[in-house]
Amino acid sequence: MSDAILQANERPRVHTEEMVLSMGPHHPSTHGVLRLEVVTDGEVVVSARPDIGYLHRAIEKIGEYVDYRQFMPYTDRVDYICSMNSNHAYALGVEKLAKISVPLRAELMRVMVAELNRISSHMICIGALAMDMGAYTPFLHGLCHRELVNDIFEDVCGARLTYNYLTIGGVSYDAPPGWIEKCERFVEYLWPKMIEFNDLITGNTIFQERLCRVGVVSPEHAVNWGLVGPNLRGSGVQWDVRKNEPYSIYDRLEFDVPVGDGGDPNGSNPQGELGDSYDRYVVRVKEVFESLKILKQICSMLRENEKLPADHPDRLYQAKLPVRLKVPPGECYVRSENPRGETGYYVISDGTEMPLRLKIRTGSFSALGCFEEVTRGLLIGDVIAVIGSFDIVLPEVDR
Amino acid sequence: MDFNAIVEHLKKRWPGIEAPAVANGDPFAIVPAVDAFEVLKHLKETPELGFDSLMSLVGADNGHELWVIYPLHSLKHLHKFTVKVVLGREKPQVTSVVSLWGMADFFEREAYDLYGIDFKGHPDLRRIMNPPDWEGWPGRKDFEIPPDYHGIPTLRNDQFFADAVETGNKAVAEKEKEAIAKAQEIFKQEQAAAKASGGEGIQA
Amino acid sequence: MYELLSALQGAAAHPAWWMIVLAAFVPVMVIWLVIQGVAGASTYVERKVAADIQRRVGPNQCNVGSFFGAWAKEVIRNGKGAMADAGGRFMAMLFIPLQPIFAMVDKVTAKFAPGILIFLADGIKLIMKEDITPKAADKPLFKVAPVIVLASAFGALATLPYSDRFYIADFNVGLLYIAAIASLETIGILMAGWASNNKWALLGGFRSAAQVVSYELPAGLAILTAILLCGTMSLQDMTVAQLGLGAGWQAGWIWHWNIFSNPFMLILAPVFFLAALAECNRTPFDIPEAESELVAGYHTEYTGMRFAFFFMAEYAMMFVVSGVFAVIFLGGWSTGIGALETWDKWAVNGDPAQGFYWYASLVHLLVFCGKAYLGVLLMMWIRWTIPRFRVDQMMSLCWRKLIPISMTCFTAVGIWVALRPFVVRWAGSEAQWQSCAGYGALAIAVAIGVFLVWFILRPLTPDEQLRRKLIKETSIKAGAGHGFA
Amino acid sequence: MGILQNRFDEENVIFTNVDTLLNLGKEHSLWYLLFATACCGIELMQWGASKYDSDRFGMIPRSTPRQADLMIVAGTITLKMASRVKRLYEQMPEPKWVISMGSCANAGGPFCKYSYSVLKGIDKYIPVDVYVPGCPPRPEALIEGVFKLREVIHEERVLRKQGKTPKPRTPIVVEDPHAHDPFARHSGGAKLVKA
Repeated sequence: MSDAILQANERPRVHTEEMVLSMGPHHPSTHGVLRLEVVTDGEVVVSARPDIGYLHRAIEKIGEYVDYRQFMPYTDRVDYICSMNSNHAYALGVEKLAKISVPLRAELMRVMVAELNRISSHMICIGALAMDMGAYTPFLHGLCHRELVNDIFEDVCGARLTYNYLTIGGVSYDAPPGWIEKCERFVEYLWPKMIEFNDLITGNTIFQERLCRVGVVSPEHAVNWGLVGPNLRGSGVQWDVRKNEPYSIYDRLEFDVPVGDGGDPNGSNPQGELGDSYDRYVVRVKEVFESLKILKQICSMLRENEKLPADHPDRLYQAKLPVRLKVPPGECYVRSENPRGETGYYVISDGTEMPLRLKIRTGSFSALGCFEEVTRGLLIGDVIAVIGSFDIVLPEVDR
Repeated sequence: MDFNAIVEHLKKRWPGIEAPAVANGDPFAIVPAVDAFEVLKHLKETPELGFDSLMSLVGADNGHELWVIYPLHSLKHLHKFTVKVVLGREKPQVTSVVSLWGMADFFEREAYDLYGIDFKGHPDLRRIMNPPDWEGWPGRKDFEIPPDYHGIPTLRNDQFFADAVETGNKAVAEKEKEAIAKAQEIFKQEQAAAKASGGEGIQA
Repeated sequence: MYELLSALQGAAAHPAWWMIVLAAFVPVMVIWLVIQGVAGASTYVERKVAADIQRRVGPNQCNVGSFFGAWAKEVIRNGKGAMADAGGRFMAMLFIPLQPIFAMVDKVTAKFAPGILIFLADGIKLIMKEDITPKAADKPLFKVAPVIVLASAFGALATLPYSDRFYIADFNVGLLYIAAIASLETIGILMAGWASNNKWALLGGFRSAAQVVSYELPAGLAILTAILLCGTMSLQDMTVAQLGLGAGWQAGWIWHWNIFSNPFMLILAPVFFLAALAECNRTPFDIPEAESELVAGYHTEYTGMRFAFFFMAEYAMMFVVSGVFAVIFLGGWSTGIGALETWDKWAVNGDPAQGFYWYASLVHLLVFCGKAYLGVLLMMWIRWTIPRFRVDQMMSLCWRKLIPISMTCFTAVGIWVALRPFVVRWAGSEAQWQSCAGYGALAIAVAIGVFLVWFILRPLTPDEQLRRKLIKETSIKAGAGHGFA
Repeated sequence: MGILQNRFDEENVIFTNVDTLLNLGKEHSLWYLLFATACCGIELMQWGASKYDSDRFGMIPRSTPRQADLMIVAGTITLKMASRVKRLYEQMPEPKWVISMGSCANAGGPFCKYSYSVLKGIDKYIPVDVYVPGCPPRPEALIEGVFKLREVIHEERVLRKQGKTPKPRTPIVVEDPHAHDPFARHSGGAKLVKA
């Protein structure tokens, strides 16, 4: 036998080659303009490296050119799916630096709209996750519920998506008559609808098979990689800014912090592993119920608040502020719990009307940081599942 | 541990650390760039400090010098601490903390992209937001927008906008006036109707 | 079809030449029309089904009135224009009386099928689209792939037993032929995936090849079982066999259908249906074109009419596999009402000399198309309801679950068939055995019916009652996202 | 339409009427590219979803540009993204149309003045047929935009030759009925109670 044949026999019979797939920036399930450089060996993903910046709009830089109040509309665009929460985080930051105290009614309205927006954001997330899994209908059902939230917001501020409703020191408008009843009816409406949604999707075997044990993040890694919000709680870490570092009036409200319970035989995810995609999904679904609980409480609190005399300080919806708002020099980091985890504003003021530097820390950005590690060795279909379960929103990543 | 105790603790080993008095906002400690990595490592790995979570990583420019700010938080002890590193504008360099907190990976790339801060030891220090062939550090105060990027004008055509605003303004103002008058009329009618029916306010 | 034509020609010794041409030409045109009809109607039906599931309205703009009516209006306007010539004026005059007719038709169609002309609009548009062949594509393969895919569906449609006398061809190896030609589709898809020179398309093609090769096995085993049971490969004969003609008063009744003939066929029916779904690349097995993963899978690079070919082939294939399902499990064109089937031998085929009852054939045609389209509707329902499998899950479902099940059923049915002569001997005669089996099947059917009735009418727990009440109260009518508040 | 496209220069009873029929087909089956970059994308989704239901007009989303007729540029286009958008546009087969949705795609929107990385108007890069203003536009405005586009399609010449001087593409701007009316956005009379 000649050497050449010997060598040929020693070589592996099947010669495989790695293929580079450019997933995005236009791809149906990268939730916007995320681009992934996916190196695959057949269907198996060797590495999936996120390439971001296709929606880098320099919002942080714009913050240095406009004054504190003018920046509020831009926070809407930082995370358009939950603009109210985004507004809230920024308002908290400026109020902390400028030492502004917010009247009670404004706080109630803020928490109300924030929780409503959390629901509508989770509707998109869980619907889009189902759509990525191939079920198109739940997504539309989610959007259908979302329309109702939009109606409620339209009543209170006139906009459907980018609200600019919260202002520094309060909110722009008071609740119109009949608005609270509308919110209560929404809570009554959504609760059974969510149960129906659970019956259809959460309990679906194919859906569970697709998500369980996929994209597992252990609790230590989750903290180390800076995962926040539902992604962190999906890994079993009980950390919610609303509960652990209460801001606004969250310390007066009763709600639970759902965490992932993968592998627990009595839990919602008995076949899974702690921190898998299904855990993150279930945490979001449970959070919708918690938000509904909060909404109920806020509605009753608002009703009580309305019984106060009209000139009572607790009934104001805006603090009295000077027209030219100057913030004393200093810097602070303030975070609030957004649907996609904590959104932190690092505000540096130099005493003028404009901030010296605004740094926005968002949940999706850090989630993408660990994306490559999490998706290594998965299949192409799983990469989609992991993107969906991290609930990535691109303007938040690129800002 | 509160902020002052942590500063005292650190000063024993690194006397160069300063903690300027702040009247407003969060207190922070200024750490020399050469010691930054060791200090942060100490902060993370000492059990009684235990800063296991890096909340954010901020690059900033105040016009004279560049800053890198590390707001830290401990999930174990529930205390916070902010480390600030001051760098010069020429060849700003600080050691990367990716080995301590995995999250710092993207945040350091972002600080590099916007401010040109070189994070020594970072595994993959490339531009992240801007295209790879972008020139300049857009986050810095002295950055000037280039007139075009690959033939695409980056600046707006001011004359066009001025015209649009000027011609648009009259129409907009008139329409707004009309709309407000109309809306107020409807409002009055409905108020009257509501009063007539005896209800207070208008039902949604 | 040939038999039909020769029956028309009468008792000529040799078929005339025009008869041969006609016999080649007419079936082709008929299948083409069937494909057009099935694909066109299915796009509309699918959109309406999806809309209903998703609480939408679905297409309702493209009515007869708004489409042809608008056209008539334009034609009349053109005819009255200054530039119009004699022809234009003539056309306008022709269309003026047509306008109220269109309006009338519109009123009727808009009631029960709004937006029905959407498939016509889609067709017109797709024909007009630019035909792009990517520069890097393998041009001959790229161009021939959609044709192959459509041809396989075309070929398969030819052998379906639409009715006892209206059918196009009846081979003695019909089922084998369908199984063979339906898997030709994979070659077309693989070709399309490879020739597009697009990575998404390539992945889609590979996935399709793996999928169809795997799911051929349970489907093939199910078909084999039916062949074993009926003793024939011809689709017509298989349908006739399911009439149970030897069974006295029980002949032609529903329990002679294969699915009720023994418990194993009842297990096998869903297995075959799943495999059929996979062969048509429908959800939950739409992995080759997985829209959220592979952009559009193997047809990512196809435009206009070439894409429409894939589209038509998909719907035609759905109809084919549902038709095969109807033949091997649900008695083909049989109505399932024995009295009807045996009455004056009007429906029982076999001997051309028996005469030709067009009304019987028409009923059978409707019954067969109904059964097959029921399968298509079920596929659509599944498509818009449940998520998609992952590649490995799809494979493990096939190799670990479906194939063992179908193997077991095949063996069991084999034993069943082998034991039948002994049972018949024990029972006394074939007729007696048939009636025994009939009573058994009747008992099973009644049991299933009773169970279903219990399942629907069973007392609910308080929790379930509350949940149903809440869901009922808050349910939104289709298309009215604003029903609340 | 291949070899028959724009071949005939006479105004004939056949050509005019066939053109009308073809145009009717085109305008009732506008498949749009599932392409959204930013905020407007959410409104685009709502427009395609249950309440507004773009499928009523025969519009369904396609994720590959090869099968799309209409590109709705929904959201901010950055300089990094611009070349991709152009490529997507080039991948679409003729005949194709573009709707520029939202202020960002029209002119840069709120990022027009200070942002260094935003393309100030997508019409600097690809031809636009209809502009829909708003930040983001309401779905009703997008529906109006689609109807304006239909009017454009209705007048197109398919078999007949284009005129000697082809009609220049004039920008069509949809007027948001609520754009100037601060109260009209509020449903019902409730919001007329000024805060």
